[in-house]
Order: sequence, then C-alpha cells, then structure tokens
Amino acid sequence: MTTLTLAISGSGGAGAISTGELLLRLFAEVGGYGMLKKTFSPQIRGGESAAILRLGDAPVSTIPATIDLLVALDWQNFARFADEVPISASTLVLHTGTDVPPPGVTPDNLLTVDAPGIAAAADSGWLNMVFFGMLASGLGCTCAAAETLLRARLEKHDDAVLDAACRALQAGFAQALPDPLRELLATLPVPAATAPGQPQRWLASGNQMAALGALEAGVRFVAAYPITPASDLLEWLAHHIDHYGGHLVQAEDELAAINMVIGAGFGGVPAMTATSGPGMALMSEAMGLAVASETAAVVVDVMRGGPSTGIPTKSEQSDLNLALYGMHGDAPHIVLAAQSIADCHFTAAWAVHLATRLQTLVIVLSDQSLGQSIQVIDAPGSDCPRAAVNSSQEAEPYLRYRDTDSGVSPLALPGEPGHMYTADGLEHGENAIPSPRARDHRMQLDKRWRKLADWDFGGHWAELVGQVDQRPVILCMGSVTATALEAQAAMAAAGREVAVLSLRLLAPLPTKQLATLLASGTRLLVVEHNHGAQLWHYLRSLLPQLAFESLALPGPAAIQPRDIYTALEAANAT
Amino acid sequence: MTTLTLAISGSGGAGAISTGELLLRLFAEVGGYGMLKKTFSPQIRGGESAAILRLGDAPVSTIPATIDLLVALDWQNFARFADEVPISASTLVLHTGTDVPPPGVTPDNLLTVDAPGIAAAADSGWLNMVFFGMLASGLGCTCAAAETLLRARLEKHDDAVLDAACRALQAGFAQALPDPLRELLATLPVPAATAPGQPQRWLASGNQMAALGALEAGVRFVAAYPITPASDLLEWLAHHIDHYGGHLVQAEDELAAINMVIGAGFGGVPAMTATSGPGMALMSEAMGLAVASETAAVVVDVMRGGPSTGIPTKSEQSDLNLALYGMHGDAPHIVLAAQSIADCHFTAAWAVHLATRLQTLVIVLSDQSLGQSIQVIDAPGSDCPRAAVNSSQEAEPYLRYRDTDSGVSPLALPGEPGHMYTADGLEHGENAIPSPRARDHRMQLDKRWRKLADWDFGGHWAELVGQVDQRPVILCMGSVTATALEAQAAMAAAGREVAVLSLRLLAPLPTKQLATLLASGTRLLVVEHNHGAQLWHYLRSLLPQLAFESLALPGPAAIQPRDIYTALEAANAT
Amino acid sequence: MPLKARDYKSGIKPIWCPGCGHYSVLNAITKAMAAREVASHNTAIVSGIGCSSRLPAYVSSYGFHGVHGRALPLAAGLKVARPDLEVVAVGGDGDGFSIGGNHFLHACRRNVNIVYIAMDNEVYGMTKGQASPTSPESWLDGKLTPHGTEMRAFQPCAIALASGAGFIARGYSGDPNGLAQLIFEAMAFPGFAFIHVLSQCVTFVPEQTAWKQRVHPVEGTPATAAEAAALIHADDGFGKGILYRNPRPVWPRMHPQAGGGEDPRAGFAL
Amino acid sequence: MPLKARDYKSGIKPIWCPGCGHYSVLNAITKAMAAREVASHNTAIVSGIGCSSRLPAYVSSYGFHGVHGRALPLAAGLKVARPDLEVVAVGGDGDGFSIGGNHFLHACRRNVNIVYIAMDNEVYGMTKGQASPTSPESWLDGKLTPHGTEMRAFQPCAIALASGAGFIARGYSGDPNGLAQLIFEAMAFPGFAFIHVLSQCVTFVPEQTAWKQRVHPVEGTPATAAEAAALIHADDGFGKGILYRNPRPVWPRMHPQAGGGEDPRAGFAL
Ligand SMILES: Cc1ncc(C[n+]2csc(CCOP(=O)(O)OP(=O)(O)O)c2C)c(N)n1
Ligand SMILES: Cc1ncc(C[n+]2csc(CCOP(=O)(O)OP(=O)(O)O)c2C)c(N)n1
Ligand code: SF4
Ligand code: SF4
Ligand SMILES: [Mg+2]
Ligand SMILES: [Mg+2]
Repeated sequence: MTTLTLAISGSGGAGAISTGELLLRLFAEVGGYGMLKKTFSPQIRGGESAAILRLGDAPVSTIPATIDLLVALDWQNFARFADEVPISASTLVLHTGTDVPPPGVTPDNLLTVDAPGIAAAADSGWLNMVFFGMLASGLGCTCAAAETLLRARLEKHDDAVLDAACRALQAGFAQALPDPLRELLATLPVPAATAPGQPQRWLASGNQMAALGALEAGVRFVAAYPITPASDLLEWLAHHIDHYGGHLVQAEDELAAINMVIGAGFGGVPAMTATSGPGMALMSEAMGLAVASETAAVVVDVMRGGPSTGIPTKSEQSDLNLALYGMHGDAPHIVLAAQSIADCHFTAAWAVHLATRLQTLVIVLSDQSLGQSIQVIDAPGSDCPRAAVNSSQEAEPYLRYRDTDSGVSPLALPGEPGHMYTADGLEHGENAIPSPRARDHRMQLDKRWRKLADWDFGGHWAELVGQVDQRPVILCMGSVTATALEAQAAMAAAGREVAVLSLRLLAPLPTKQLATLLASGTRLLVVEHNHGAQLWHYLRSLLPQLAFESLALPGPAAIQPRDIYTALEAANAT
Repeated sequence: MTTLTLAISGSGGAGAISTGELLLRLFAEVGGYGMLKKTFSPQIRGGESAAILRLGDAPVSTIPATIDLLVALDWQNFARFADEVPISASTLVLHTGTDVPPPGVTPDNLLTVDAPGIAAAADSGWLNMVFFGMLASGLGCTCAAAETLLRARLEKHDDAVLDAACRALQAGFAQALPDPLRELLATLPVPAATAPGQPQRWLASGNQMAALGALEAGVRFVAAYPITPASDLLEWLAHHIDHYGGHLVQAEDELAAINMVIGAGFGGVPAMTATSGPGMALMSEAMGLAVASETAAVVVDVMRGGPSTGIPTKSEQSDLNLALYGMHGDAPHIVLAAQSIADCHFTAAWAVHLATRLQTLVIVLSDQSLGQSIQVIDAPGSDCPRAAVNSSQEAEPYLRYRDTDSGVSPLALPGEPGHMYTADGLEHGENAIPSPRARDHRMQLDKRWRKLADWDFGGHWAELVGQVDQRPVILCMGSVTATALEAQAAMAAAGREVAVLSLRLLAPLPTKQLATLLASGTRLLVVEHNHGAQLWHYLRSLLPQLAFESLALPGPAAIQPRDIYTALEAANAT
Repeated sequence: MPLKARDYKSGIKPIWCPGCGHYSVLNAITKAMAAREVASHNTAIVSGIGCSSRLPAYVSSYGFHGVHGRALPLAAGLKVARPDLEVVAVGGDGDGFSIGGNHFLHACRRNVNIVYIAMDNEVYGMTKGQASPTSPESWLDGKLTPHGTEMRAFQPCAIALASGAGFIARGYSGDPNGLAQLIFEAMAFPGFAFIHVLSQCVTFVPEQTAWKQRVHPVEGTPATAAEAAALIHADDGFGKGILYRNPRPVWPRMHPQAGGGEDPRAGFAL
Repeated sequence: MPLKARDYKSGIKPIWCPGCGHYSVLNAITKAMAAREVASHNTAIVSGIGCSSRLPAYVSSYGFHGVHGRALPLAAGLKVARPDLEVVAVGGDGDGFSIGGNHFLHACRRNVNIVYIAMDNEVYGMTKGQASPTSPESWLDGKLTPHGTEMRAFQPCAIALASGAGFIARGYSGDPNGLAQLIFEAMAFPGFAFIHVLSQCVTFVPEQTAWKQRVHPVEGTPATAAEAAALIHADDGFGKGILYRNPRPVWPRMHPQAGGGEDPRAGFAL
C-alpha cells in the first residue's frame, strides 16, 4: 500500500478544512482511498484549523504522526498545532511567502508558492483553491471533476462567488508544479477505477454510520441534547429521520433525553440518544431505570477528553468506567464498542437489536476520532441486525417480570388488551407490584443478570486478526483498533507476528471465550486511549488468571503504531 | 457476653417502634448495651412496623437472625415481616389474644398477656406501654426511670395523654411476669453502673454520627435534597448546624446540591452533601467537576437497595461501583467506607480532612443499616481529623494548578489579593487557562493522580482484628464489619482463628499495604452486601495476584455470621 | 356495556395514609376515564417518585413508575412515539416543581398532547415531611427548614402560563367530581393540559384539612393569556376551575411521510 | 487611584468570534466593576459552559467555569458560604434556560444576593448553532430542528417574574454603557438580580445585527409585580431597562450566632 499524508492549515476563514475535504472526495471519486481528520482551535470562528489527510491506493484507516506534505495557507497561530501537525526533516512544506513560519517551526524543505499572485491573476481571492488545483493536478485528477465538486459544495453561494473560486482552482490546476511537490504526489499511483461487483464505496464519518445503522435497525425515536462530539451524529439524524417516519426531539437536557427514550422504549418503539461523557454522566440515574424496569434504550457515547468538561473536541477512551459501572445498585447492562468508522453502522444496529431483544440498556462507545473523521469505506450491507420488539403471547396470568429460564420476561406493549402492568424502577415481584421482599429482590436481580450472562452473543463479540497461538496479542477497542492493525502490519513486515483482538462486546464480558482464546498467547497487551488503564483494570477484574500488560495513553494525541510495537519490544511492559 | 434479642411489632399507630426505643434507652441508661433496627412497611402511616432490639451486658453491634422474644402488639399484616422477624421454635411470643397469628405463623411458645385489659383497668388505652412496663421490670429497671423517659418522649402531648400512658406503664410494671418471660429476661444480667473514667456512652445512629463528625471536622455548608435513608442525617444537620455558624440549603435537586457544595468549597468553606444511590447518580457529572477543578467536596452516600429506586428503606452495599467509577474521563478521587455506627463520626471527619487537604472529591459510603440503626456506643473523641484549607503562600507567579512534587497545587481563596484565577473543569495549564494540549492534559492527569497515589494515608486505611499469618482473612466494609467480627468470635469459640480486615480507604486502594498484609493469609474471603460482588471484582482488578474468594449477598436481608463461617467452612468458595 | 369508574381501578391497595387526598385524585381519574369511555389498554399513566407518584399501579391501564422528577419527559417520549395512546402524567409538587421543574417549563412550551396532573400537598410526603417548593414561606414544620423555607412559594399556574401551557386548571381533592370534570376536559384538550390539584397530606400537614373552607370556584374560563394572567394573579391560590384554555398547535406538528425525501444512503455514495 | 474598566480585564484573549455580542457584555461588566470600585479579589464570576460562559477568565477577579447549566447553584453555594464576596453568575440562554432552567426558577425564589447575567443570543453558539429555548419558533437554521423549533420561545423575564425575582432588567450588547449601568444597579440591589442581555451571535444568527433597530427603552421602573407583569407582557422582548425592582428579604435570612443553642453532643449522652 502506498499512502501520502498531508495537512492543510490556516487561520479562520482561510478554508483549510474545506480544501482537505474537497481533495479527499476528489481522490476517492476516482477510486482512491483515504481518511481525513479535522482539528480546530477553541475559537468558534476566526481560529486556526487544519485538515490532516492520508490518501492511499488501498483502504486507509489511520493518520500517522508524521506528515509528508504541509500546505500552510498562512502561518497565523500555526504554533498551536505543533503537537498535531509535526513537521519532520522529510516534510515538504508549501507556503505563500506572505508571512513566515513562527519561531520554533523550521522546515527543512520549504517551498514558496505565490498563491495570492496566481489567484489575483485569475481575478480571485481564493488562494486555498489555487492549492486545491495544484494538488488535484499532481494527483492525476481532472480539473472538471474538481470543479464539479467545488460547485456542489458552494451551491448556496451566488454565482459571482462560485465563479471566482473556480477561476482560482483552474489557475492552480494549470500551474507547473515545483519539482519536489510533483515528485512527492507522483509517488501515489493514480487510483484504478473500482472494479464492477466490488462493494460500493462511501465517504462517511463514524457518527454518520452510527446514525444510519441505528435507523436501519429500526430506531424511530431519538431524543438528545447537543454536545460535542456527538452533535453531528444528531444533526445527521435530525435531517434524515423523517425518511423513516420517526421523530427527533431536541430535549431541554440529557435528563429529559434519556427519560424520553425510556418512554418511547416502553411504548415499543426502538429509541436512542447520543451524547458524550458529561451528558452520559447526567443520564446515570435514568440508565438504571432502564435496567430495573427492563426497558430497551440505546445510548451512544461519542467519547472526548475527560474528566469534566475536559477537552471537548478531542478524542479519548476514558468513559469506559462510567459505561461499565456508572449506575447505583447492581445494574447489569450491555456495553459495546464500535471498532471502526464503518463498524459504527453494525455496532449501532446490533445495539438496537440487543436492547430490544433483551429489554435493557445498551451503551455504545464510540469516540471523537471514529465519530468525526471521514473515511472512504465499503458501503455497509443493509442486512444489519434489526430491532426485535416481541410483544408477549403469554398465557394467563400475564406476569410482566416473570422469572423465565432465559431471564427474558414477556413484554406487553401499551395497546394490548389484557396485559396491563406498571413498569417500575422500584423492586417488584413477577407481577410488577412493588416489593421490598428479599426473595423478590433476589429473583429479579438474578433474572436481570442471567438474561445477559446466558445470552448467546454469537461471533460478534470481538474481531480477531491474526493467530493467537504462541504469539503476542494486542487487545483493544474503538479507534485504537486501526492503530493496532497498523502496528501488526509493521511488525509482520519486520518478521514478527502478533494478533489483534478488538473487543466489540465489553459487557457482559465473554470471559470463557476470552480465557480460551487467550490461553495460548505469549503476551497480552491491552492498549487503550486513556490515563487510568480502565480496560486493563476491567479485564483483570474478570480474568485475574491472565497476565495482561497495559499500554494506556491519554488523549488528545492519538496513539501511534510505534507506541505499540515499542511496548511489545520492551520486556514485560507492566 | 450475654445478649437478648427481642422484636416488638404492630400495625400503624400501635407504637411498636417507640416502645423499642424507650426500652433500649432505659436499658442503656442504667449501663446496658444494645442496638435497635427499625423496619417499616411501605405505607407512610397506618402500615405495620417492628423494632428489633438486641440488648447485652457488653457492646452489641449486630442483630441476629433469630429472636428470643417477640412482642406482637397485634397480628395485622404481621406476615409481611416474616422475612425479617423469623420466629423459631425457641422464640417466646407474647400477644394480647385479641387476634391470632396469621396462617403460617405457628409459634411453639405463645403466651397471652391481657394488655388491653390491664390498660383498661388503669383507665388507659396504651397497651404498648403495658408491655414496656413489663419488660422494664423484667430487665431490673426502675419504674421511675421508665416514666421519666416516657414523659420526655411525649413532652409535646398534653397532660391527659401523658398521664394515661404513664398509668399503663405503671400497671404493666406492677404485673407479675409469666414465668417463661421472667426467666428469659432474667438471663440478661442487670447492667453494672458505668465505672468512672470510662468513656462516656452515647445512644446514636450512624447518620447522626456522620453529621456530627462532619461538623466537628469543620463543615460549615451543607446543601442537599432529601432522600431515604439520608434524610435523617440531613435533618439532624438542619437542626444543629446553626450552633456551628453554618448553613444548610435544601436544594431544588441533587444537581443543585452538589454544585452548591462545590461553590462553597471553592470559597474555602468545608462543605458536604448527603444522599443515597439515585441522588449520587445525578451528581456524577458535577463530582467530576470537583475532581478536575480540584475543589474540596464531600458526598456521603447512605446506600439502600438498588438498582434504580430499588428498595429505598432497606440496606445494601451496591453503590460501590458508582462510587469508585461513576464519572466520565479519568477522575481519580477518594472513596471511604464507614465501619460502624461510631466510626461514621471518624470517617466523615477524615473525609472532610482529606477533601480539603487534597483539594478533591471524597465519597463516604455508609448504608441504611449503619445510618438508621441506633446503638449504644462510646462517645467519639472530639480530637477527630479537621478540615485543612491551606490558602497558598506562593511566590509569584501564582500558578493555581502548579505541577508540584506532591501533586497538590497551591490553592488561593477568593478574597486574597494577587492570586486571582478561574477554576475550571476544562483541561487547563498550570496557570488555569484552558488548554487542549497533550502535554498540559498529561501533566494535570498525572498530577491529580499522583496527589492521591503518593499521599500517606497513615494507619487509618483499614482496621485489622486478629492475625493474618497462616489464617483465613475476611475482607469487608461498612455494616458487614460487625457481622464479620461476630463470625470471627463464633469461629474462635469453635477453635478456629480468622482475621477480619475492614477497609476504610477504598480508593486509592492501598495495594502495597494490602499485598504485604494478605500475603500470608490462607484464604481471602471478600464479604459484601450486594449481588454483583463489586468489592471482590475491584480488589481483583488491583491485586490479581491474590486469590480472593467471594461471598456476595444482596439486601434487604442482612448477612448473618453463619453465612460467613459456612462459606469459610466450605471448600474454596469461588 | 360502558365501564364504571370502579372498573378502572386495578385492585391493588394503595399505600397511602387513611385520609390522604391522593385517594380522591385516583377516584377522579377513574371517573374521567369512565366518562370518556377510554379503553384501559390504550391508556398509559406515567409518574415519578412520591406518594402521589404511586398512582399508576392503582389504575387499570398501562403505567410507568419512573424516577423522581422525570415523569414529564417519559410521558412525552411515549406520546411522541405512540400518538395512538392516551398519556397522562401524574405526580407530586416535589416531583414536578422541585427536581422536575425544568421539565415542567419545557413541557408547557413543547406542547405534546398529554395531561399532567400535579397533586400538590405543599410537602414531601414520601420522604416524611420536608418543605416542597409550594410550602408556605412561614411553614415551620419542614424537617430540613426549621426556620421556615424563607422562600417565596412556587406558583404552579403562573409558571405554567408564563411557560406557554395552553390548558391550566385547578382542582381540589375534596371535590373529586369537580376534579373528574377537569380531567375529562384536559383529556379532550389538544395539547399539553396542566391540572394543579390541591391534594391534602393529612399526615405531615394536617392543617390542610382547612382547605375545605378556602377553595372557591373561579369565574369564567379565560381564553387569552392576558385574562388568564389577571385571573391567576388576583386569585389566592384556591380558585378551582379552568384558569386558561387556548389551544396551540401540538408537537410534533408534522408527521412526515415515511419514505419521503432522498434515500439517506445515496448521500454517502462516491 | 480608582481603577479603570480596563484594569478589570485579565488580559486573556477571548475565544469569541469577531463581532460577537459577548465582548460588549465583558466590557459592560468591567465598567460596572470600575464604577462600583469593587476590589477584584473580592469578586467571583461564576459560569457554566458555552461561548458566553467563557467570560470569567477574561475578568480580573476570581472565577469558576463550572459545568453546563449549573452556574446558579455554584454561585449560590459560594455566596451563602462567603457572604463577603461579590458574586456574579454569567452564561448563555442554553446554559441558563435549557439545561439550567430549574436552577433559574429556584434561584429567583430563593433570593440569594447574587447578580445573574444571561447573555441571550437565541442559539447554542458553542456547539455550533442548535436552537435554544429562546429561539423564535420559526427559526429554520437550528441544526437539530430543520422544521423550526415548533415551540413557543421561552420568556426569561416573564419566568423570572413568575418565579419571584425581585430585580429584572434587560440590556443589549449593542449598548454597553446602558448595560454597564444595569449591572451597576443589579450589584447594588439586595437579593437576586437578573439581567437578560440580548447579545448577538454573529456567526450562527447573523440576522441578529438587525436587533439594533428593534431595541427600545422601557418607560419607568415598576415596583409592583402587577405593573411589571403588565410591562413585560406588553413589551415585544426588546425593551431595555429595569423591568422590575422590588427588594424582598435575602436568603439566608438569619445568620445564627455560632455557639448558640445546646451543645449537639449533649443530645447523645446517656
Ligand atoms: C433522585 C432522587 N432524589 C430524591 C428522592 C427521594 N424522594 C422520593 S419521593 C420525594 C418527594 C416526594 O414529594 P412529592 O413529589 O411532593 O410527593 P408526595 O409524596 O408529597 O405525594 C423525594 C425527595 C428520590 N427518590 N430520587
Ligand atoms: C452536560 C452537557 N451537555 C451538553 C454540553 C454541550 N454544550 C456546551 S455549550 C452548550 C450550549 C451553549 O449555548 P449557550 O448557553 O446559549 O451559550 P452560547 O454559546 O450561545 O453563548 C452545550 C449544549 C455540555 N458541555 N455539557
Ligand atoms: S404521607 Fe401524606 S401524601 Fe403521603 S400517603 Fe400519607 S397523607 Fe398522603
Ligand atoms: S459562535 Fe456566536 S456566541 Fe459563540 S463566540 Fe461566535 S458569535 Fe459569539
Ligand atoms: Mg407533595
Ligand atoms: Mg446562546
């Protein structure tokens, strides 16, 4: 696989992000692969921003730490990105020459492109489009295709604006590229057109895929309160749920949102909310109600840096503790983790299936990196899991909380004659009447536990890549998975085989399967994107017989493949 | 030690609870020991209730499962207590004969006392006071002392009512006791007057002791929202905080309560709230703010049956997970567990000390059993730990979140010139200015972790009774401690030595001390009052090298000593 | 054969104290259900936590006894998802105006077509006698407020009006027939209908038995906010009847055709 | 030498968009502080989360940037514990009237002596353009409400009045001097003082620049609730000035003597 990583940065309004998005889409449309990560300053507008893209001739799912090319539309406040857009000796840097790199930024390969001049000559102010044109030509795309994309993107603007942007694009496209740039771009082969019969390719973010997966699985009610980085998931839903005949309510707060979801779930309508750490913390009490009343509810947590308000725009995997344990009382429920941008679709759909099938709370962990990065992916099949609201066909007497073998009690839906009951978060007997008695409590606790513990979750509980037998295993979840796979590939190239096990089902943890699978591994390295080694502690609490090692690094910087193979090369890391 | 366990039960208004309370106080005033547990039906009024008392000639701290004597003021709805007031073949049962035991309740030793007749003869309707008089005389107390107590208790009533009650008491006291009752009561020696120089003895509940401990440690601001079984803790505070010059705010909800506490803590005033599971769940988000902004805050959780609304009036220890892990992001904080009714005083005071000294959140776990039972205890010393709000004496530049060696940063209090800063739940640099940078995040995460991990908590982290070396160890917390000690005594009597380790400091867990201490134990049985074995899982996650076994039983029934020694007698229990 | 009010009782014995006002509210609800001839199984009664919030189990219908303060969002979620059901939220003054105050404000604004019956006894009954937002400033028996609440009492009807509720009524537990009539009208009203019920707590505020002497009917049924404001402002808090009725479009306004708009999958394709 | 308004700025550069109304609010606050000659270090500015809630760090004073929606309880806790401080809570319409709505209601009732400045731009700025409770019903650009909010806009001043606030004013970010004067008066007012500030979001609701044409001064300063109700009801939401001023006793009313009453230990002794 050949890939090229480039960053486009600039101050607010310079258009760095849109240039990056256009470029990725253009390259993808001709058959290329890639992904794009956005990074913003805390300013809402007028702050600097950068698009970091990796393009490739095969599927790409991580952004490496070092970049091959930086296009600096300007240098204002560039220093604030230093952590995220590190320039190495081999990075080719293009700038306009109208300002100079800030102190401490000393690119070895600095090329000046007179973009303002080129734009001005084309009677345009769109210097970012000059660069877009140059990059498009260097990547072997056509100017017409680039222009079509640009016009679609700017469709809300008036013609004069649009035309000016296109003139800058054309002028850039027409430029002869400086040699280093031409050579660098030429290293990436012009993508082959997609072969017929291949799965359709999409350009999408994890948040969009989670939203689509939930709708395709049957979600018809959403209530939520906006929060970064879940807001765009909700925004996509708000604009598409009509198509499915559902409703989205912007609630007054997260307390309202989760209780609305529980109300809809009680009514037999598959329902979900999406939030991030602070919002899920507020939902803690009512999540316990979903568990105790045995009402289906799906909560998607797009994790960001914590604790408290933390780092709202950056990725971390530090809400795992809250997701696993964050309710009072003994409240067994299901926790899933999406494994990739594309897998957000499946995992969200599976969550809807499990919540309805097992009448309980399902928390889906995603993270800002999966949620907000966009990537070229294979279109998910629409044969995803579906909601399974089974209304009861019970014989009399109807007992809502009947102590069945499976632990799943017969669920009547409002509207059914003869099966009326009052759902309750107070402890209750099988007949749903509140009961403080020890035997009822025990029966219901056992039942709620058993229905999860005994459920056959099938093969979806994790994805294993490689062979465990006599090899080290990297255990991970969420956005770390792609990094782990890249580390695996790098180690394989160096002749060292490791396995990667990405967990999709975190609770109930399939301890038997894990113990069997991992028994023959030589080392078990748990890699996670947080400070407290939450996943590692969790695995140890349930599988103390296994010698897990830990690599836990907090956000906002992404974990890098080399962090992983360095840890595996070190002697026992813990 | 000689003890006697008796239950007094009756329908609403029959006065079962007050009879029990009077009896315990009377017996305690002459030098006896004892404790009392109340049990109510879900009715607010008009429901049946029972007082279960154990009296002894030495300190008493558990209520056994079997009772020696039942005084049934009437039999209405008695069946609902069957779980909690089990009658065995050896139980002596007194009743009035006006109604009969319900089906299924077949006491072997049933005695009729014509309490209504005796009361009527004394021109009174207070048949519970007839029994009080009989029991007082049988226990060797004076009628005058009993009457003094009764008058104090009824002081708000008018004289006619009071006199009628006293007449019934006197008539009861004057009765010749039926032989079995006389003999049974005579087994309990008349207490000796307390020797001078002994610590003063108190009659108090755990909730009262926690409240007093917090005030004596320096709490001057309380904000809370009522919830069973924490309301009476708050009620005691509301009536006594004036004495200390502090304020209690009844907040509109728990979200307001915890944020008010954080506001007061920011102002340098030691502050706390008290709640139970559902309320603490609601506080989850803001508890993370206390951690991230490094503001002192104390949250007392008087645990009840969960999940959700659960069993509000009964005890359980199932909020441990929420207390340990219930925040989003990596949010290290302190979790303490009170070990006994008396220890609620010390542990609450220690919590205030640690919260202020380490500028963080401290959660104190108590439970309904500790909180609401009353017991004769030695008066706690007033040399308890104290709040330690140290305002900074820093040199310029003042950095609120300075990365110090200890991890504790210099705290300036509003009102100090020259040290102004804005406390923040957004990640920040040392200077308190918000920062999304990886290095600042890491520094502050490390610092907040280090200040707890490196702190010397001294010897208070646990109480060890007995020797670990080559013996089984019972590990526990909270109200299970008394039961464990009783199991230990019973096993010692049978020639089997075991150690009991009750943990006061749950987080950060003193893993080194634990590993050292427990290394030589033959078995490590973790006993806890919940369904999910939360403490056991937690200990395993941090000390996987130790072979902990689990005995986890949910509420509302209390764990009994025999549950523990049966588990220890069984082969490896897990 | 039409059902009688008693057919709408579940038969479960309430945990309430003898003499509690909540019994009358229960009776009034079942009377209104009988009068409207609603099918029990198409009705859902949703509540939070409190003595009053125990009500759903006592009605023969579907019910949800949720968590403290959240009856209104739970009810709204149910109604938006299942518009075919008759959804009634019930609860106490603590549940609705203290911990649940925010949802009350926004339910009035949002105008989902549900009925909300707040059983106001100016106290927290279930937790044994603390002040509630509606407790009089001078009430000295609140267990956490030994000096009195020292706060202005919350005005449920004034807040409902300021928040945009289109139907506001006040009933009294001592007048279950009048209350049944109000509930009947509230069920018939399109949109969020709020009924403030004075429902005495005989155990913790026994002096509320004197309410009998204080309640009085209000004149007329204001249909403009200004009239309603004048009436509510001038009233002493004991006026029974419909204080405001003025329907607005209910939420959600549109029920978009499923399958409408472009196929969401199309937007992703390269 | 008395301090100037600029001496009350912390020097930290705001993250706000150029043209954001919140800059003017910041200026007005520092002007009012200068006019009242308050000592910076005896002042604490408390906020929640939102663009507006970033304000505390920009003022030279103590500050607390708390969590979303909880500025008011945090401020009240601070003030009750530390009555010697001047405590000002600030935040946005989302923070104060959506997630924080319950605290707003109860802060008005409780009447702790703090100032609350709500910077209302009828939108969630920080999360990039969702509708807020004060967004007009017809506003179609809210990112989660493509059909408009379809809900009645929240009326902050009417709710404050119905909840019992004793000081209610409206200011406008386009008139920082007038706003500074209102803040000055709010600080001088004994009790909870609410200032509703129309503070434009140029980025997500650029049409708010037209507010300039709509704002107008109100006549007089009502000192009775009835007058204030009439004024607020008749107003179009753009009237600037003091809409109500009527002090009530502040909370906590009593500051009991420490050491008073019986020794709490005595009650336990046998
Ligand atoms: C989150 C939470 N906080 C507190 C409680 C305790 N609690 C239960 S009912 C109640 C108040 C009930 O008062 P109200 O709603 O007026 O009903 P009433 O009992 O008076 O009918 C409270 C505070 C709870 N169950 N959950
Ligand atoms: C519990 C929680 N929910 C949601 C958010 C996300 N959030 C941050 S600011 C904000 C709204 C800000 O709007 P507003 O208060 O009007 O301030 P503005 O930005 O418009 O000044 C939201 C929803 C959060 N930080 N915390
Ligand atoms: S405590 Fe009051 S509200 Fe509760 S049941 Fe008894 S009378 Fe009714
Ligand atoms: S987004 Fe709006 S509110 Fe936020 S800083 Fe920009 S203009 Fe101000
Ligand atoms: Mg009430
Ligand atoms: Mg706003």
